[in-house]
Amino acid sequence: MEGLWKKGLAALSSTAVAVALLAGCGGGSTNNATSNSTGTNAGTPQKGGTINIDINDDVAHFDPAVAYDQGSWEFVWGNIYNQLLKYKPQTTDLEPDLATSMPEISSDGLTYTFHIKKGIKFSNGDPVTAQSFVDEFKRILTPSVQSPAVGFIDPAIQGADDFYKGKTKELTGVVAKDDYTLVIKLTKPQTFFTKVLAMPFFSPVDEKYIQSIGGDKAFDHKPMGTGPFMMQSYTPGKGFVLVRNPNYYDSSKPYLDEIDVHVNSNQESTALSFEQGNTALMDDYTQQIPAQYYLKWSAQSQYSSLLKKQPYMGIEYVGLNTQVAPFNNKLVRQAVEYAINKDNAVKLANGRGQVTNEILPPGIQGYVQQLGGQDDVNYKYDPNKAKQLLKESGVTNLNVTMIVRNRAPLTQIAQSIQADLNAVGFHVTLKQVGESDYLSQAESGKAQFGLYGWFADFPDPYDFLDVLFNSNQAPINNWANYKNPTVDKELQQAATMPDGPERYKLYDKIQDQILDDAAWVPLYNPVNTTIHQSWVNNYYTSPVMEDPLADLWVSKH
Amino acid sequence: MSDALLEISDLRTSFKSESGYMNAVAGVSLSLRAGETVGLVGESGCGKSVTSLSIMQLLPKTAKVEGSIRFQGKDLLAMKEPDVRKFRGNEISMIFQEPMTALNPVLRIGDQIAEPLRMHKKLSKRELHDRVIELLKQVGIPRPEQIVKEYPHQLSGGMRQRVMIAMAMACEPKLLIADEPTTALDVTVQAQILDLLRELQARNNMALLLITHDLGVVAEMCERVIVMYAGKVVEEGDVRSVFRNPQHPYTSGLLNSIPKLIGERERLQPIRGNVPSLANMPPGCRFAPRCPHAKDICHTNHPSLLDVEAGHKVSCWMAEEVAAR
Amino acid sequence: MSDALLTVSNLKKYFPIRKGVLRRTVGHVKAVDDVSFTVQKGETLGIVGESGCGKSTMGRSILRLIEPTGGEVKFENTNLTKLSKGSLRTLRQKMQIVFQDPYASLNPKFKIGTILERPMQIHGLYTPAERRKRVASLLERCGLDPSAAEKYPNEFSGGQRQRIGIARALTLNPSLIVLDEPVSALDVSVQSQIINLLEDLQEAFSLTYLFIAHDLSVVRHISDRIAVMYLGQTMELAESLELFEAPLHPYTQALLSAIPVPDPDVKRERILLRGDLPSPANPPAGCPFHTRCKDAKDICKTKKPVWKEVRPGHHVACHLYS
Amino acid sequence: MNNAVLEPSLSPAAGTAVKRRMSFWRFARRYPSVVVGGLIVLIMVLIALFAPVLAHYDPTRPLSDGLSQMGAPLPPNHKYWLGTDTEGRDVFSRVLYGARVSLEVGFFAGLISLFIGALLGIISGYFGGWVDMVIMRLTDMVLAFPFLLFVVALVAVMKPSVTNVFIAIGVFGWAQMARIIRGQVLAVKELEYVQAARSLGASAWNIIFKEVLPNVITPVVIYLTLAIGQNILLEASLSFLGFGVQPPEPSWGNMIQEGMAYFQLAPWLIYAPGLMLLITTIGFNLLGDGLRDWLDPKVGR
Amino acid sequence: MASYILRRFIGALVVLFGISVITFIIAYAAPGDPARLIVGAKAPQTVVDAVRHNLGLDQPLPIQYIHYIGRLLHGDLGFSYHNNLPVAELIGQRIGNTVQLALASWIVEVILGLPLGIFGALYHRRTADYILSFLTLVGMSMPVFWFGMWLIQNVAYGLGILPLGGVGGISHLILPAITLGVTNMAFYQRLVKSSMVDVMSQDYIRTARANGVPAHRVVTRHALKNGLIPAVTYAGMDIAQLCGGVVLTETVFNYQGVGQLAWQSIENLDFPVIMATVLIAAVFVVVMNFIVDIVYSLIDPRISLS
Repeated sequence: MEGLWKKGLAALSSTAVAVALLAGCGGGSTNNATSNSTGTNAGTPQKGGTINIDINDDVAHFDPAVAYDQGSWEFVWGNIYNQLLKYKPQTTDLEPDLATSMPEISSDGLTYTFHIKKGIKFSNGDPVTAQSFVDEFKRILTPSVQSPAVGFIDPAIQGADDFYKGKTKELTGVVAKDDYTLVIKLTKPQTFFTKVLAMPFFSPVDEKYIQSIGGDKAFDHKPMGTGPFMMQSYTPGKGFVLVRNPNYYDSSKPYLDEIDVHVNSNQESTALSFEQGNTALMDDYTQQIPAQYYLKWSAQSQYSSLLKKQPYMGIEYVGLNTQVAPFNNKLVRQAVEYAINKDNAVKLANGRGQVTNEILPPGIQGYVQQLGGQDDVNYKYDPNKAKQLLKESGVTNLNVTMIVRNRAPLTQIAQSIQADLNAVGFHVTLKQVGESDYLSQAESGKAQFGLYGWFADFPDPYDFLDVLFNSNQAPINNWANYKNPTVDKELQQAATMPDGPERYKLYDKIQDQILDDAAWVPLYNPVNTTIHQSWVNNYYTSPVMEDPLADLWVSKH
Repeated sequence: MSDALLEISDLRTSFKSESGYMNAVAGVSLSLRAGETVGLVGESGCGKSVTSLSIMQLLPKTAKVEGSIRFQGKDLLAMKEPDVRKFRGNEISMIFQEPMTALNPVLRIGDQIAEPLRMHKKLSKRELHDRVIELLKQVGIPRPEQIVKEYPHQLSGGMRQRVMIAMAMACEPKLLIADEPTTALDVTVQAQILDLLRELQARNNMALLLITHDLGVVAEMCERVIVMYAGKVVEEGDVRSVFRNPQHPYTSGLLNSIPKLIGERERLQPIRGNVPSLANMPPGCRFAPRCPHAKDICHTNHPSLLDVEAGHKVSCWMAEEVAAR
Repeated sequence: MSDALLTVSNLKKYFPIRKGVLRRTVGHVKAVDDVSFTVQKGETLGIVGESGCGKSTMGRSILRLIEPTGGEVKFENTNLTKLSKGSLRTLRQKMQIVFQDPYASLNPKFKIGTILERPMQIHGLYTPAERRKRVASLLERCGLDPSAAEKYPNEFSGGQRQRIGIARALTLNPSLIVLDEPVSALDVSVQSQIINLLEDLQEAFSLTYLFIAHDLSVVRHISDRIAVMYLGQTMELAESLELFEAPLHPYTQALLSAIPVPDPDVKRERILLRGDLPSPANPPAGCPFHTRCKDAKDICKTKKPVWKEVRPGHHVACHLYS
Repeated sequence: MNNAVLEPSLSPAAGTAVKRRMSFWRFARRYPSVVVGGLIVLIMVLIALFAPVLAHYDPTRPLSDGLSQMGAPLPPNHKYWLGTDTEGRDVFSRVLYGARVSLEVGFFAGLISLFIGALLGIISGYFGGWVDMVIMRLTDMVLAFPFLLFVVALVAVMKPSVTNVFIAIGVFGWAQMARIIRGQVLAVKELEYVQAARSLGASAWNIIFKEVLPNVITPVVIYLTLAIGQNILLEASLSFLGFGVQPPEPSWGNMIQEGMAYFQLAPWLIYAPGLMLLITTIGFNLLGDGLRDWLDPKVGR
Repeated sequence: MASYILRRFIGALVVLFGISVITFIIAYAAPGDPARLIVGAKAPQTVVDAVRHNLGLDQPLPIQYIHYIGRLLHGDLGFSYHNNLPVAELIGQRIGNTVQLALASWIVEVILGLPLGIFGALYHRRTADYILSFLTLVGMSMPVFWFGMWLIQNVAYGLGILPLGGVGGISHLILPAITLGVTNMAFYQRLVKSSMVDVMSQDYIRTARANGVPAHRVVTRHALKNGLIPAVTYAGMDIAQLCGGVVLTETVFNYQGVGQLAWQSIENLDFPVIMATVLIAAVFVVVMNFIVDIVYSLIDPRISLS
């Protein structure tokens, strides 16, 4: 697996800080994230209306080939663009979108054939054909585009590597058989490949349009796709306006005429604006509910009923660099496992998280162990045990530096961990870093340990266990620098196995091994806390990163 | 003395300080007739400048002025500020020691000279301009049309003092107080300025109160002289009478300590000691600690100002004794 | 009166006038322009002139407190202008200066004792005990109580401070003292005390004085000979009494006539000078005084008069006498 | 319109001589700023020195009962006098320890800028010429920099820490000091006692140390006092922006920053450190102002 | 006069040159490899090297500096590592906001500071002056960010009358402008006051009074112009102060200006943006100082001739 796997995913976790009073939710379900069908109010959906929403930071990319962070996916995925397949609302089950049906997969699992709906148009009226998809694959594999998605299809798709290296101008593995038939050939079977294709990278694009506006760089700020919304105007740093796409294939959607998106790095003022009835909704994808408003609204009935929570497929964890002293000593790592009080971390997130002891988050198949809350599982908060393990390890230099992004509640949690570790004998220095520094530090492979986060690209254990623990991912995604040949082999095996209980069992085994090696201290699964105006209907969040704004309708206005 | 233009009686000016009020002027009485030139001499700290500023009421608010200052019969001290203002620059004008700092550096010469006229006379712009030019000509400034547009820093010290004089003369005052008008100037320039003052005074029949430490200037300019020491008048009289026949040991001491310009050089006869500080005034005669003739009474009681001959007064116990005899 | 202690020849001090973007030197203020004279051992040479005539600059150039632009200063046969800084520092013991402002000339942070001991310390003279003794005796000699050594300058009046300044000048046993307006800032009654003190000290320590002042009566009183300066140049130099009785130069005549005499009966004919002192940055050509001179002739405007001895010991630079 | 009218020696040896012995109360009435400002500074210094004695709790350690059930800070109560912070730590103890950082940075940064500023200012002022020109141009440059922005950038490059904060502040804070000292030196240099020392044969450095330095100390002390106040504010600003003192060490600036997220629910989080910061700065400013009135009677900046 | 201006101008250029050098050196000393930041961590070394070469980062420092200056002179401020936009565009979007804020706070400063300064001078050493002095002392001791938050809490949130932050109309400008203006206003009041007190004690004021000029006219006609000369100088010097304050104020109020951009780019170690903002602020200061010099020479007749 070569390529630009996942650089953005880490960034996802940065702003998406999770949250929720998890009193009863999330814990019970194994797959199919819970059905907090929150805003699905009664009544007939009406067309029309405009809503205002705030986003914390400017959208980095509108080019689907480049967009790879939460803020960008919020709008690229399913809103300005859409793809062959999509997730059924509030589930992790795929259904056809631009394709007429789920793909025909050859028996060897190598050839995927898609039939594309007829009459699909880009928002400028240009027709969509199979070639529109081929063009996007080619763009991703064009080095100058600098697409982070290369790793998902190179070398997974035939000929991708040659194309990327410029050896050929034809991409043999992705072929438009006719205007409405797209054939993709893989080099080896990949169980989760349909989930890969559901990511917004693989949206159809209008190459003619891209050339007409001046190429790939310009396209990044002037998006044009097949989604329910289209960009009307964009002012970098301030915001943009999305309006109904008149050429959207599903004429019943979207309901809204217009979405006005404002960049506002001040969560407090968005919250106030919400109270004043202006901002339509707040959630972790757009503008996170600030802690004090969360606490306040929880206590006020007119707001508490509008507050919803849903765990996402993500995790905050302490990654221990297994190749660097003192964490190259397993005993020391295990000591850390025992030393950290995870309940404190969740408390510092105002309870907007769920303590976890495993790597996979709820909502992903394979989240089977139900480790949380059970006494027999790996580690439990036990400072004395930690001290004892440290003593056993014989390691004396316990001066360590921990990396943490400088935003709430992560810095608070880091300080709590710092205090916990200092209490058992470590001497922890915190290194608060900005986003880009965070990435470069963690990816350097030299950082001792840090408070990191990871969020799913697609709902499959592969996206966690292989990406984060395969030795060939070290140190870029495998920040723990975890290297275990047995695990590597098993990961290889699980990636190509047919979907089914056997596969998840294998992942289970892998996870056990990793936790026994104590490469990570899983802390908690964040919870997406949302609030929306009472006049906003059919508002729900998805366990994957998309935000189905097209389903919203407003009863006011 | 009913024809007095200015009559000051028992003027006491004091300044607030750490240790209460300090008397800078302690009971000064003097008078000026119209057209008369009177010299007020004394060393630094004797209160001569404070006296002049008391007349104009230009002292800071920390100063307390008591007694009476009658100008043409009206008591200036009893007046309110707006009424006093009608006299300043109009009936009574003043020029100061430092022509370098007494002019506003950012205003044009012409505007500055016109200021008292604007305050006290209702003149049209044209008239104002003409009057300013005329004044400048009067004080002997060449190229007046050009000078009015210039700024003080473009002029020499002597020229600036002429401008100051022009300003003071603007409203043709009845009394001009000149506070050390030539101290900052060179002798040759001083001679010019003194000449100018004399000429203007004669022309306008203006009284001149000339404050100086330079006995030479007094001798040349004045009819009468008042000698002050440590806030009090010690001797007063006709210039010739005082210079020829000084009655107060301080006056004669001053005259003796000046090197002569003519004749053989003799050893100087200085007054011993130093001027007392305001905070530390001797109780009796304030000159007693430095006086070669001091007696016991001098150290305890202050002598009053007595006539020794017509118009020649002195404040000294020796003179009192002579008078008593 | 045969041996010269100090010989000044063609001394010049020009201050550059810089103008323009590059601060080029576009001209010079000729503060001291070609001045020559000698001072005999034990005498007092008075230097008079109006403000801006360059007399103070000259005093300081002689001591090389300001580096002269040209000319030569010979002190006891040593050429000061050629001396290295180090040797100059040693020689400074013999030449001292007393300043005008008694308030600014004493470091307010030091006790009088320290101020007076400092010169001896700098030159490493005497033991500490000797220094203290010497300070006490100097104070006494200058009319102050030896207890003054323990006080700070601000506890003294102007006259007393000037005495301290003089005492400091004496600490190193100098032979020459430049007195730069030493009594100008003092009250008349105190001024005479200081003059008397200076006279006494001169006699006691056989000092040579260069007495710079603008007050003509004081200069007349104290000086053996007097030099009159105008715009950086010497106009006239003569025995003190002769200069006052028979001034030759029109400028000297005007200057002397301008002095007010404290005697109401003396009425003198005053020579009023026209106009102002020309700027030293742009002095008139020829005789610098010609613009204001009542006797100016055509030659005065173009040719600079020569400095010559018209009578024994009486020098003048004026075309009237050539 | 005050002393200018009085003749120079109305009270002989005016100014300095007058302030001989004065009773404390009279002094306090005449220079209340010195006394009040000095008192505030003294109290802050004492707080900083005795923080370990005065604080009830470890300022860096979260308390087991320091947060509410929902993870919210606790309001002031009999146990935690100023409440607890977002981390569940005792705000009172943190505020006390914060005084240490503030004073440390204020003082050391002040000293560094004083040292550099004094050195360059004296050289520039005393020797003049091209040296002066170069130094003054350099000063212009430093003054033209957006100070805070630059210090932030510098700390970001050097890695945030207390030491780096005062180095950065000190290294770029000297310019004003250099200007002031240069001005003083220029003024003092022309005074006759300096000329007198030259005429006595004293060397340049001897003159600088013996004659010039003692006489520029007063304005320097005054400026230093004011500069310490400004440095404290600057440190707080840096910590507020996240480039100063790093958690869990408390600094008033980072405390305010941490409390910002709770400004409605837990106003004590920003009021406690904010008021301490304000009072301390007021203290130094008062003291500096008062010292100026007292030691340098000439009104001026 | 022309030579005076030219000389100041050359002086300003020298200062700017020095600033660009210092900024450049600091950026060079910055941690992290810009090329790496641009292409991402996983890119092969060959790609990184190619980018390095394209950016000229493989050249010796002085050459790099010359190129940097060359680009600057063409108005090219570089490309943001973080936002993937030309720095000039990023700053262009925001500079208007910052200028508005700076101007608004400057108006607060002058409109309040100037009259209060004159007032303080007229009531020098009286109760009103003492009270005012104390208030301005508090003002200049006020931590900008704290005061901003106090306003947000008590005015914007508490009274609910003004926006909490962000950019918009005048209403968005009021609180940040007050925040930023108050400290400077306090300094300004003190400066104007001490300058006026100084002027009021000058001999020429006594001259005016001796001419019978009434008090108000003494102030307006004889004192003000003199007193304003340092005030003008300060108002210009103030810009430097303002630049620092802008960073804090914009951060607290989420005001989308250059200050906030600067802070964010420092957090992201986005050095092209940092360098550009520092440089622009410095240019601003230098230009303001230059303007002040000229204004100064216009209002003070003593300068214009020399």
